[in-house]
Amino acid sequence: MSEEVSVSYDDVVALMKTYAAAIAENKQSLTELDSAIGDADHGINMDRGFQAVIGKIDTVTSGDIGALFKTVGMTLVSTVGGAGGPLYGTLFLQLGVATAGKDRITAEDWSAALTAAVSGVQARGKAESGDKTMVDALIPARDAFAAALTDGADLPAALRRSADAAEAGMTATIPLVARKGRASYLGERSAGHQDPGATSSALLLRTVADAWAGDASTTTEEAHDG
Amino acid sequence: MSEEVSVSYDDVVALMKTYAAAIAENKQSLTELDSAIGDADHGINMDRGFQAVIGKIDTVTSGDIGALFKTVGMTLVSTVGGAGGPLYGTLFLQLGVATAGKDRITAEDWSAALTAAVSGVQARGKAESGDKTMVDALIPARDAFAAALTDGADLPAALRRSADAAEAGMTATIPLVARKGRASYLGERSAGHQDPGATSSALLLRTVADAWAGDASTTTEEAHDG
Amino acid sequence: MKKLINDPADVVREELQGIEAAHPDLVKVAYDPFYIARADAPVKGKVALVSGGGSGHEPMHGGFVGMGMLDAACPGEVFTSPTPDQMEAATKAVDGGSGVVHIVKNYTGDVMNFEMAAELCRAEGAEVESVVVDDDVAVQDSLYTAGRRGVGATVLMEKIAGAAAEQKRPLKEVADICRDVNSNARSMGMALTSCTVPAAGSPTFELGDDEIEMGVGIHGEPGRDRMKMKTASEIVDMMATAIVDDAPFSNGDQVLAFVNGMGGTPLIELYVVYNELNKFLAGRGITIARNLIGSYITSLEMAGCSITLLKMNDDFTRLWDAPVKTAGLRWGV
Amino acid sequence: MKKLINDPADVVREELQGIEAAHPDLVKVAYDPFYIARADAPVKGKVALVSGGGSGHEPMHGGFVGMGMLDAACPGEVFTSPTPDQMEAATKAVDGGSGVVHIVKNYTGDVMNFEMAAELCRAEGAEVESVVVDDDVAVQDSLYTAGRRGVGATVLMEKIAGAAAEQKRPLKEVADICRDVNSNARSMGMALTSCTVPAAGSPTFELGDDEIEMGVGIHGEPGRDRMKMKTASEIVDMMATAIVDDAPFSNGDQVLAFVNGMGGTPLIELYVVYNELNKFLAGRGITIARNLIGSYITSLEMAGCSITLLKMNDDFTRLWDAPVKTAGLRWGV
Ligand SMILES: Nc1ncnc2c1ncn2[C@@H]1O[C@H](COP(=O)(O)OP(=O)(O)O)[C@@H](O)[C@H]1O
Ligand SMILES: Nc1ncnc2c1ncn2[C@@H]1O[C@H](COP(=O)(O)OP(=O)(O)O)[C@@H](O)[C@H]1O
Ligand SMILES: [Mg+2]
Ligand SMILES: [Mg+2]
Ligand SMILES: [Mg+2]
Ligand SMILES: [Mg+2]
Repeated sequence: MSEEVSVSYDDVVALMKTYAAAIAENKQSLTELDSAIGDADHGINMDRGFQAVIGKIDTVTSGDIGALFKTVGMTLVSTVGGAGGPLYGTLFLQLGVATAGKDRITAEDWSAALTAAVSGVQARGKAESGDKTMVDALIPARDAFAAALTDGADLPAALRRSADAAEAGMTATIPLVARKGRASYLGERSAGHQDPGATSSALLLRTVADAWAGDASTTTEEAHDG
Repeated sequence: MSEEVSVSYDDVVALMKTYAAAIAENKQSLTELDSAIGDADHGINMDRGFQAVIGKIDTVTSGDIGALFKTVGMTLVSTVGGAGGPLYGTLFLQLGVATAGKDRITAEDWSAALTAAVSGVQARGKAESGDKTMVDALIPARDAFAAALTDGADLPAALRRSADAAEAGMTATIPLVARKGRASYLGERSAGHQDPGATSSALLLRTVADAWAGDASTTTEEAHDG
Repeated sequence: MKKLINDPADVVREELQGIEAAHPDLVKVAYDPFYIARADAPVKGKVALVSGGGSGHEPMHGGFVGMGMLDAACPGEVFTSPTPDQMEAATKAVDGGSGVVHIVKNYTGDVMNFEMAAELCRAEGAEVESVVVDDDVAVQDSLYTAGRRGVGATVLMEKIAGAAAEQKRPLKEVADICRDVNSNARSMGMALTSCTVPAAGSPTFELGDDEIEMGVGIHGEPGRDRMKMKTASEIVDMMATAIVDDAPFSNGDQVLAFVNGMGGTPLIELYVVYNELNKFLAGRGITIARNLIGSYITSLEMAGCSITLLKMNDDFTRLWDAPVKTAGLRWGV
Repeated sequence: MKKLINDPADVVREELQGIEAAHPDLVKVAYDPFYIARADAPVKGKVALVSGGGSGHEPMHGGFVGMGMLDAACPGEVFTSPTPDQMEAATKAVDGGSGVVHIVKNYTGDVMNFEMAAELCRAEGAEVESVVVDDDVAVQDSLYTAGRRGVGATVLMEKIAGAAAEQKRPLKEVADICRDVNSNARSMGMALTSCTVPAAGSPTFELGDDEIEMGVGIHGEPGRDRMKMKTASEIVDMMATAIVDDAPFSNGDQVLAFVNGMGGTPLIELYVVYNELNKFLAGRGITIARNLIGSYITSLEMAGCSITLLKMNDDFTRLWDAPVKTAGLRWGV
């Protein structure tokens, strides 16, 4: 097993802030993607949710990463609405369940958390791979991350492979005909457009990779096997 | 007194058809004038009315010019609506009253008929000279026609002077601030636009002058002084 | 021009056929000439109310024909006053022997056509009282103009006088109630976009992407001022100030507040406007005793709104609350 | 973007404030989280009806809260499904002890949020039945899509089930009436213009000056086909054919015909459309027993219309005719 790199509570807080900023920055482009095959609100919805997260995140001071993720999930559920609200809400709630009680998370923790999160999203939305949804970014990200660990990659490297896979999955949604969500009403006409939810999900994975890239804020610890 | 030229029943029928055609041709430009200072319907209204006149005119076979004009007036009243309906309706009704029972009309008859028509329009609409209405074309036309007869002009020449005066009156409405009709709501903003009703009235006088210009259809008779 | 119509020349006739098919319980429709009358007209012993005007302002007036409101409406071509023969035929059809009130919005065409109609009706022995609505404060009222336009107060007048007629009040009193409504009401409108008269085919006026027309008329007549886009709060402030300052509203008054959509305005915006108006009036010590929010006197698909305030008294309030059963306004029955 | 609003972020809150100020006799408004409830809620012994959805479809749903229709409505952001906490709070506020029906339009967001809400409510012991509306024939229904969208039938369902609840029918029966309405109703919409979500600031889609979107969704989702502008008669023919051929309508049937404006459509056009629809249905031997014409389920300022047909039976007819007292629909009281 590779040298253990793990992520602190503060790293997770920083991630949420960075992602909120990334969503704010991409608000318009996400909404534009949604106006092609949806109802022109995905960026607006996500931004409303993550601004609310920003407002709430500093009030959580438990040091419990699981509690932090759950707060994010609850906040998203009650502020985003639409399809994005329950789906991203579930994603973060499940990250929270998987990391409950932890003040640091390791690569293995993240792998398990990602797996739980993707399962939660699929249980809520019933989407399969290839339905042209956020799941098309999330499944490859989860699988690439696990594969990287198996290959012996360290956390930063595995996160990069996970983000790359998410982006590939996102791009791969372009030719797809949507089978879930609002875009499915379009039938064949949904082909040729990139899915907004897959785009915001790929952005999440990329933000994770950049935020936890092993710079100063991410602590390298002795492997403590177990 | 000059050699008497007069206008037959058929000349009047021809006039009405020519004017209807002229209105149809100018429908859009009249409506455009009305959209600047009114409600964008003057050409449409006039055209609806004169198409109805065309449909009715051949059913009148009395040979009575007065009856013909009255039919025109009644048809306009019941098909034009708006301000134009009662005003043009009254104009033709009064032409009809003034020419009742005649099968030909002379220059003097026309002078009297014009006078009656203008009075009728003013009684109905209460507009004075300078209020930026059709009256600004009609009053100069009436006065120029009478002056031309006094000057010894024949009917075609007098009609031309009448039409010229109507057009001058029409053009003179451009700088005016409207004091009657819908354009008066605009106050100062009505200045700089030509009045649609003055335009359709000038067109009427010009059509009369052209139609009764003394060509084949207008009969020259011996003066029978009376 | 994109509209849900067939030939522009047939719009009014086909609209009437639609109304006839939809509301046989409320109205009957005549086609030669055009008018819409109460299904049970003439109502014996009741003063009859007849109004009319250009089409394109729906539901006004045809949508207000029925129990407790109008006895007949005469629809003209789009934005064009109807003709005297329509008004004469409608008047005869609904005259229940107690006289007829003609409710006339103050536009030159409407006034002249109704005048001719009243002359014709009176010549045949009918008792006709004409009342003119002129509540639009956007227009300067002076001896040297056609005077103020009739707008939102028309709807309120038709409801209130309609209730009075239903109570079998006499002709003079019903006509006086109309005049009373008129003198206690003021309105102002504004547009975000133009409208397109079907027969014209292109917009009546052009407005920039960031411009509004303040004081617009219900036929797309230009208003007081063309200005840059503003917030709902600023717009309401301008309109309500113009209305309240014109009279007759003062601290302690009870009013009916009517927030009207011009035809292309979503209801969500009308409630935002109502919220602003409510705050504005509270600031002036004026209480909203009754309200009406929706698109009732429209200008085809124009986006924008108008505000009408009517100073209420006990009689007005009772008459407003009285039952009404029309396609456009209905309660109490 | 020109709208009668202040800050786009405040539109829904300010709309609610307007509704609260305008209709205190009908509703009460909660702000944290947002919902609109009947003024007299909870009504003891009556099944409660809760619906909700994105804002921008006014008067649906908030305008249908009141006697004989909904007990509560949860408004989301514009065109965005509301959140589970709104639905949970509304459900608790109106539960009169006889159970609650959630009326959910079939959009992924609405379905998932209402699902989470129902889970939360049931966890606390509330009896909740969820019904999904999916009447839009524009969308292909298959196992491989999110299924048909819920559109016009929602309004009819809220009225008819609301009347059944008012008669104190039990939960199961009220929910079954909803399902029955849904399976007997079909809708189709079309747009002449796009709409603009306030927070987005630019039109959701672009349509050429001579183009229409056939089968458009109420959030401006693209439809079946973009095509050249057509006459009202051709447009109605296409929509009504799609509806009638989908089932369940056949010769001899009695239907409720609902001609709905999308928000920017003048009423005059809706009557022209109704006239065409009436002729079309007569040609198929289908009788219009009841009708509803107006802008009841809208897409902000979109111009266009939708048609909904509901096959009627005696119970539906009686429930439709029963008194209703809401800001958006009112009769019999
Ligand atoms: N059933 C589903 N499962 C997973 N993801 C879905 C599903 N339905 C929709 N999505 C995702 O949600 C995104 C749209 O989110 P958003 O625009 O916020 O919601 P809405 O469609 O309600 O407006 C889509 O791009 C898609 O990725
Ligand atoms: N009081 C009046 N007296 C004479 N002419 C008038 C009067 N009011 C309006 N007009 C004329 O009527 C014309 C407008 O006619 P039209 O557009 O058909 O009627 P409306 O204004 O009802 O739409 C004006 O251009 C003006 O010349
Ligand atoms: Mg969306
Ligand atoms: Mg005009
Ligand atoms: Mg006109
Ligand atoms: Mg949405």
